[in-house]
Amino acid sequence: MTKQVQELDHVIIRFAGDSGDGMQLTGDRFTQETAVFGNDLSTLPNFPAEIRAPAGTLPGVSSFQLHFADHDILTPGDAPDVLVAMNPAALKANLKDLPRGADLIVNTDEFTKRNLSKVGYDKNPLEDGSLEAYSLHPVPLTSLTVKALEDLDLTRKDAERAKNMFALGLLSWLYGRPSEGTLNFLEQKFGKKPEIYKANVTAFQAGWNYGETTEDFSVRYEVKPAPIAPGRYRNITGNTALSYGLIAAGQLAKLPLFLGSYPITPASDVLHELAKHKKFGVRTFQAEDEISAVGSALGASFGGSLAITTTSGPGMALKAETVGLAVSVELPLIVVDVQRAGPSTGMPTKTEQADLLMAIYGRNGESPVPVVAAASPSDCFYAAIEAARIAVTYRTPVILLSDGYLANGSEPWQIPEISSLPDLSTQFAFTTAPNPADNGDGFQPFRRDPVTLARPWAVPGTPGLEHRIGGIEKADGIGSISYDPDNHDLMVRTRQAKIDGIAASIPPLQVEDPDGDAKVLVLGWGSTYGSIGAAVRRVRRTGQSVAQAHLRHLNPFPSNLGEVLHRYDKVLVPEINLGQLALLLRGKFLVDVISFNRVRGLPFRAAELAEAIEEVISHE
Amino acid sequence: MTKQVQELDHVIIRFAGDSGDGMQLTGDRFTQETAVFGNDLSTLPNFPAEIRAPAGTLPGVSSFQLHFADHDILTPGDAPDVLVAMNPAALKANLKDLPRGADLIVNTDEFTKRNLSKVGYDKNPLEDGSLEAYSLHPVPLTSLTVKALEDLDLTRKDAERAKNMFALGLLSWLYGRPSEGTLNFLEQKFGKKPEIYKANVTAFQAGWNYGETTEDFSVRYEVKPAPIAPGRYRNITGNTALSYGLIAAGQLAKLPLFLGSYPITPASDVLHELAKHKKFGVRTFQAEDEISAVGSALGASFGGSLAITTTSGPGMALKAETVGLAVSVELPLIVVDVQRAGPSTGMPTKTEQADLLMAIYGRNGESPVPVVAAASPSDCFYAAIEAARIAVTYRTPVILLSDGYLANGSEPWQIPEISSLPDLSTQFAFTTAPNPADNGDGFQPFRRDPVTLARPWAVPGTPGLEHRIGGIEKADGIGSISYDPDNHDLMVRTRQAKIDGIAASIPPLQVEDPDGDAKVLVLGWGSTYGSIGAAVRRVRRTGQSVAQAHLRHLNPFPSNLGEVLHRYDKVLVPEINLGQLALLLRGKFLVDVISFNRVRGLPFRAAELAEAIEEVISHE
Amino acid sequence: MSEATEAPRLRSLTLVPHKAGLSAKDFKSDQEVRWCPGCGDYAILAAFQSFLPELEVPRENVVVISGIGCSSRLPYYVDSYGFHSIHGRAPAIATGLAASRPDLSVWVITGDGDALSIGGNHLIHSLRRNVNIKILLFNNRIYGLTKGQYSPTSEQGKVTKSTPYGSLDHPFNPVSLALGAEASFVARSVDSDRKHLQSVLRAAADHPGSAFIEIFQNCPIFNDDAFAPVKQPKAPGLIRLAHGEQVRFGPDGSMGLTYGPYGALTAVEAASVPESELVVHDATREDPSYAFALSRLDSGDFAHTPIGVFRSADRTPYDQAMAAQLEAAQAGGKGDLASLIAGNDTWEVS
Amino acid sequence: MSEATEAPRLRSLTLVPHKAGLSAKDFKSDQEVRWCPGCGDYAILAAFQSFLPELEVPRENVVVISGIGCSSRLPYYVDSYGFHSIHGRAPAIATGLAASRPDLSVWVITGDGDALSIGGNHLIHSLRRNVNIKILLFNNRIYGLTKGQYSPTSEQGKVTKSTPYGSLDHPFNPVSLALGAEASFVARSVDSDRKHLQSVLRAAADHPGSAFIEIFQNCPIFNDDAFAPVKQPKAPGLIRLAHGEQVRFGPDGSMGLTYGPYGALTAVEAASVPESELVVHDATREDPSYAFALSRLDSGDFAHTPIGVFRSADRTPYDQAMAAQLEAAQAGGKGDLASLIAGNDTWEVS
Ligand SMILES: Cc1ncc(C[n+]2csc(CCOP(=O)(O)OP(=O)(O)O)c2C)c(N)n1
Ligand SMILES: Cc1ncc(C[n+]2csc(CCOP(=O)(O)OP(=O)(O)O)c2C)c(N)n1
Ligand code: SF4
Ligand code: SF4
Ligand SMILES: [Mg+2]
Ligand SMILES: [Mg+2]
Repeated sequence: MTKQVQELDHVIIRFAGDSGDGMQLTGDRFTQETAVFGNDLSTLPNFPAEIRAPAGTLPGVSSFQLHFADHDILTPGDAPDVLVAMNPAALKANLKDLPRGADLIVNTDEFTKRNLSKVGYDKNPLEDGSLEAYSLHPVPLTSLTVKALEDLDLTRKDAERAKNMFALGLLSWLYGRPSEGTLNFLEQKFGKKPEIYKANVTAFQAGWNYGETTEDFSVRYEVKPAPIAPGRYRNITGNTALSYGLIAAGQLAKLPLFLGSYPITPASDVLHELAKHKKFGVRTFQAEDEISAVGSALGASFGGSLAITTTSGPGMALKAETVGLAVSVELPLIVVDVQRAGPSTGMPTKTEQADLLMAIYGRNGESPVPVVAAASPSDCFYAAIEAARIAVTYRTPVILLSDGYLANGSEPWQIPEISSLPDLSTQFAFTTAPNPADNGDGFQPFRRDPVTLARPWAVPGTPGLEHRIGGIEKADGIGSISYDPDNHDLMVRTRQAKIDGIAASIPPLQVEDPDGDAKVLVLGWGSTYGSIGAAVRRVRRTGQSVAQAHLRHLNPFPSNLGEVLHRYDKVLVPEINLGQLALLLRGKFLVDVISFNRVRGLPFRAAELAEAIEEVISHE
Repeated sequence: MTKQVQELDHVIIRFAGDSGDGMQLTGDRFTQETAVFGNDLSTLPNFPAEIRAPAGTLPGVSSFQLHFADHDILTPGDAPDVLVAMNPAALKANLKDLPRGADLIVNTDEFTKRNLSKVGYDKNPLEDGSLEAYSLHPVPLTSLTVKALEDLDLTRKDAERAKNMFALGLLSWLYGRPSEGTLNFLEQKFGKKPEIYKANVTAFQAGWNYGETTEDFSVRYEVKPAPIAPGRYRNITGNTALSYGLIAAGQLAKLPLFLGSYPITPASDVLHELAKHKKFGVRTFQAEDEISAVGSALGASFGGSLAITTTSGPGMALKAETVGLAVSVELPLIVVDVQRAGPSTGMPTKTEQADLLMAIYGRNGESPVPVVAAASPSDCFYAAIEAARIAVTYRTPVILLSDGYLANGSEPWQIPEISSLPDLSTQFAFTTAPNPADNGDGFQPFRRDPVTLARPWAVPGTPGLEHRIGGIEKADGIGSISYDPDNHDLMVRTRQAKIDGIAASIPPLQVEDPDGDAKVLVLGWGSTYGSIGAAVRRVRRTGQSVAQAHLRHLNPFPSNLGEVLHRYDKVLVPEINLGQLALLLRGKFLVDVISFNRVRGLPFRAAELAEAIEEVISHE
Repeated sequence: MSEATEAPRLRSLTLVPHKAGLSAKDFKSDQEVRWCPGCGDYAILAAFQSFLPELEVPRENVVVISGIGCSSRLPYYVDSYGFHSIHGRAPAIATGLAASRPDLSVWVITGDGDALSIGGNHLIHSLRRNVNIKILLFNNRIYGLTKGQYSPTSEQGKVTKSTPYGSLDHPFNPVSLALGAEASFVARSVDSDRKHLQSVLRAAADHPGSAFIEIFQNCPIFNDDAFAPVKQPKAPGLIRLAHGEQVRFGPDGSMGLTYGPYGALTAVEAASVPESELVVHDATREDPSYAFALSRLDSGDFAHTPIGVFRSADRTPYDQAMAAQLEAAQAGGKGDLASLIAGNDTWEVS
Repeated sequence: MSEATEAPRLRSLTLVPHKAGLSAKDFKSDQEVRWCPGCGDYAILAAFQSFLPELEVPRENVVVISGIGCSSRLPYYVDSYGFHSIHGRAPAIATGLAASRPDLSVWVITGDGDALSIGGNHLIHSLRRNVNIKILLFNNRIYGLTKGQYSPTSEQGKVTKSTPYGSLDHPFNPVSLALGAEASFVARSVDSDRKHLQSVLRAAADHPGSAFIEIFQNCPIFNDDAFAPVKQPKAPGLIRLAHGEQVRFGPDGSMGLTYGPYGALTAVEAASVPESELVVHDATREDPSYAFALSRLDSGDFAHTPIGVFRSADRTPYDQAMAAQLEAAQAGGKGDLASLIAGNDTWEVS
């Protein structure tokens, strides 16, 4: 029978199941198909901190949300239109986010007494009518899969494992996704295990056919490709983009890359990714702790590498003393903080923006450090290159802020031409400047470039530039130990002036205000770019004007920021913290900015944000 | 012959010599005598970071400045009236601070060709007339001392060592200081070495007699006792006062004291002092590093001790992660940061106020910690007790800020009655509140006191209160692990509310404005109290009005601070940093405060500060 | 006195209150245990919980402190006082608690990354100080919680997420490291052998001062069968150490140990050498050289892997020494606050 | 090849440029040396500076990295590249430098507090990794720079500023600790014996990988004569180890070493035992048990204190292994940035 096709402009799907059910993989594949199909999309993986909580329990639930549309979108979406629940726990954990009327596909096989009681269902929700509000599609996913694979010689366990491919097949049919990508993927992944490979392919097709044939699914949905700028695209997560950005920076600066790191969620994948690329001469060192990680990086920087250390909040705190040393000896260093929910261990797999003030002020003494933040998964690539530019140009540690949402979230990325990337190797004269090798009065490690105030980066192995550096205060110019009171005051101010001076190399803050008459500005930083943009659009759709601007540089600020802030009657600053950027804006510009804060370990919901914006506008 | 006596209202003396010359001891003794005599006084020791730089070199110079007067004074003074220079290096290093006309007493024996050239004098300044501007008293201190001791059987080295006592005797005579104290002191110190004891006493008397007899000193000075509030007094340094304050807090809270510390200048003396007082049941643990120091303290706090960790800037940075854990588990902990000049190693023996923002923001996540600062050496005693009050009442880590100037500086202190100190033991219900042992629903480690929001402090060994704590986010009340988004938001806000709520227990900020019509307020914090007070006085002496207020609590601020700030046309905020308190005031109260910053590793000069104040007033 | 009717108290608990008659379930908390199916941590937890009653210590006087890692979640599952602290710092936190509370039985739960990587410094210092804490190191030779990076005990060349080309680091031998750090008690056991594990826990609890126990723990997810060679029914290389007994192992105990040149212990056919030359295990020797030599038998390939108590030599525990100093100082009476702050150089102003 | 006309290159420097003909004063910086009169650091500095030319390495390829402490000021006085870092972190910083720059000769200068207290973890990890750095630990058994607190090598019961009632901590034996941490080269020398010290430095420079050298250093100000017993002209307890030679010491070498029970080394009248039973020193043994036993001879009272090279066993240095991985990976050509960022799952939009 042919099915009716309904066109939609966007869909939000959430796959939810047990950690063992392979929901992340299912989501990734559906994402790839969707990207290839040409929709714009945004994803939000969500998994427990435990490696594997007991099967079938609420803490064990893992989910993957995908938002795709025929227009460009900015967030993984607030509430799913479709929920795929592989077991009762997945249903219970996610139902509260499901709007009435939404499609609900459940794996009935898992709704056993035992599993139900595990999560405190005394009655079976599939039967007690409690799900009436939704369009329920009960599917015996497990048994259908096992049945489809009965001809293959597989253990029942292996057969059951393929049920996520059945689900993927079904959903792929439901939304008319292409399937070549997935078939190729399965070939690459299981090529060496033909039975498993066959099992997955068969399950996928069985799912597809199930949709095709069963009565239950009377409509099929179509979401047209989005009008996206022409070019070559790929889907990319923030951690991958960040890793590639660092490798690119090394190439662009013509410097060997060195990463000193200690594993920590959600930053570990950057270490994993960089460790793969020895072909690019990347040295990765898994240190014994974060202090050694940043220390080794500083040592490598002293030796002339583009040195990096990557971590998350708790590790960031541990690096503070060594970053302070880097400030004092003025060597390039990239310190990546993939923020997670705190304080302390907090919620390792959840996102947050609460390390901003630590990044700026979390060291003893006057210890200024530039801070750069990424705005979206693919933007992590460019943010990393910008961090490297500042580090090598100004001979300073730079803190690059990402977060758990960017790290694991993904989006389509138009792959840039290498030629379009900045040539960092011309950004600085390596080793000797501003000391012409021939200048009479010998080499002075703290003589500064008049423009950037950068000191020479004189690496061991360079004859004639032998010198000693250290964390004790140094005499201006010659750099030998000095306890002279006025010299200290001068050096403290010079180090600050050098960082403040970076503003001269930063593009002015762009404000997006299509109507041109907005009285309210929404100013954000970091990973909230997408949700703020989506919220701003909603507000504009209601005919109201609102301006949006987003900060890449948190220290120093772009030089026109003060002027921008004063241009608007009201400035709303949404942050996933208690108002850290707001404090800086108020303190530096004496502007009474309004904070919007939700510290829930999740990205903002566009809806709640739009409400907040309208609230502010209405009080105009 | 009888000498003419001239009366003075105040005198500033600086003893300067080689690290080996015992200038600190000489200064201490003169200070004691002066205190006993009844003058008000303030001191500023100043010694090199090196243990002992080579004898006779500039880096090796150690000095001790003492300001005493017949009225109450607040600073060690800007420029000395008298400089005692034990060698050419001491002369060269200190001459620039000496106002024309000042008395200059030099030990001529040390002005040999060799010593002169060591510090780059090609001519002998005692002879080339370069010192004409001063009233020069050349005294062959060494040879006179050796001569005075020739009857004792001593090595020449030992004899020479006594020359500082000769100098002390001379100065004691010159300013009519009592000498019993010193004689007793020498007896205690050298009682067991009779020859050395005799040597020192004899040298002291020889110095005294030298003044009495020689023509060179025609006048003798008299500085009348200051009208000081009646009571029992002692002289005390900041580190000693801080140590006593901690011991007192333990007694007042009826809790055993535990100190986990790792030595670091200028904080080590607190460890040294507390280690002496096992009679008070004080446990001191010299840890392997700062992380272990604060960790052990947190462990002791978990066990019911009043736990402390002491350090300075670099060590403070290392403690950040563990302090964050203390914030998360909400246990009492006192973290003492005796600030020194940074960044990084900086200038370990020099003072600074640049750790304020690190104290408030230097941890990952939203991690609020109360911050308290001491204003003068003796005030360290009360600041420590206040820190303890907040810690035990609110079950939170508290950061107590002192600095190098307070740590080693000293002043007379009216010894308080124990009965006048707060009873901390009533400040909190130990272990079970707010959980009545008998309440039905079991013990909830994160159920809060409705007023303070403090959670119960349930120590191991208490039956029925067994519970688990950790750095992962906790469910409100029951305290088990929770990744619930709304719970996290609630807990983040509750922890913040608890700290903000401390303001309710803080006295309102007092403003001192004798004329009552001041338009300019000078607001400070920490060790600048003295210099600001002195500067304010100078300004008032010129007939101008200016108000002064000083913050003991940096987080949270006293509840009336905003109101106070808005009461004045202009607010000047002097800080020995680049404007850290200023940023907080601007950010929280949107007041355009004016910063005055000198980051020289030294206290402000009252003169420069007075100038700055007048500058601000003049622009009124 | 051998005629003692009731068993003497475990020696590290002399200052801890006594309470008999507790059972394993008294130490089970209401928290649901969250490890992967088949994780060795389950077995260790069970062994630990059913051993705790043997301490004859009231529940409230037992404290379990951990760092961060899969293993470090254990305190949540034991119904006593527990502290799930931060990565690597458990020994430091436990030191402060144990030094200030000699009336507690303090246990540290840690992993190979937690204890030997980030926490290495605290570990070696707590061992040399002989603080009265019992350290259980769950060694799965991998970082579990962070999903499978190599650890300081992973074999060289190990391919993991962070070392796709194989790791370069030469691993620590935890027993050798502890012995080099002056540990007074060092032992090793295996997650799957509850009887043996509990015998080691008992010995640790009986030892005054710090005890270090390495426990081979299987991580089926990221490093499955890492210890397979010593887990086979009759693992030929597994050497069970028993104090005072001849070291015998291999096919029905046919193998023994003798001293080769330069004090290297060598495995031999017991029958092939005179009885007198076979090593009789002595864990109490003051000189750790013998225990160290034993630890070197384990060359990483599990050809010869001793388990049991390598060393158990008495030394005054840190907390007792600290308490003694306080008592001595207070013998002449406690301090008087008023006279302390007054000092002996005061003056009156009237 | 013994007929080699010119001396072969020191083995840890194979990848470092060669330059002969330098002199001690080439390595003297213009900075004025600032230690207390009589400080042992002067002698060590002099020995080090006059040894450096032997490396036959251009000045610019020598790097000296230190932590914080009196000893750690040494880099300022050596005219090469120097880094006076922060307390305890020198081994970590040096690891990053050495791992990324095999063409440098990297020396770490540290103290007993810097290396064994706050820096303990970095020390043991750099040793197990066998990073190509040479670590000189100036052991004065005290914290000098902070004016005299006890250190991890101070004898138990030591009265210092921070322990007026005597310290409670059992000290580390640095040599034992290093051996327990898998160190491939471990030696000990004395500040006052330049010839011996330089021979040890030479051996360290010849060893591929990390070298750990404990140097007894006198602090006349805060711990004077801490090593007096081994500094007397003919110190009876001083045992000079020389590879391949019988261990002899005491009054005109009358004493030797034999193996007692349980592999414990024992001092004996050489004449009283058969020649064959006297220990001949072998630093190259793969099993560190013998070196460890040697380290335990030093019970703290200096009754028997071996100096010289305890252990020197070859193992691939970390930097070389890392470089090899890169070379192997790049054998098939360097990476192409464009194809890297594109990956293999792209699509065109037109
Ligand atoms: C300061 C800090 N750094 C890193 C981490 C991330 N982290 C948590 S556990 C762990 C290692 C776990 O390995 P192990 O100690 O062997 O325990 P296991 O999970 O294997 O039981 C790491 C690196 C952290 N939580 N905190
Ligand atoms: C993070 C930090 N903690 C503490 C200090 C203070 N400090 C400097 S050197 C030192 C110990 C010095 O002892 P050692 O390493 O033995 O060197 P020595 O002075 O004896 O040569 C300490 C505690 C510091 N500079 N930084
Ligand atoms: S990851 Fe390994 S160690 Fe962690 S819980 Fe799972 S099986 Fe156990
Ligand atoms: S304090 Fe001791 S170690 Fe430091 S310089 Fe002086 S003598 Fe040398
Ligand atoms: Mg592990
Ligand atoms: Mg030392």
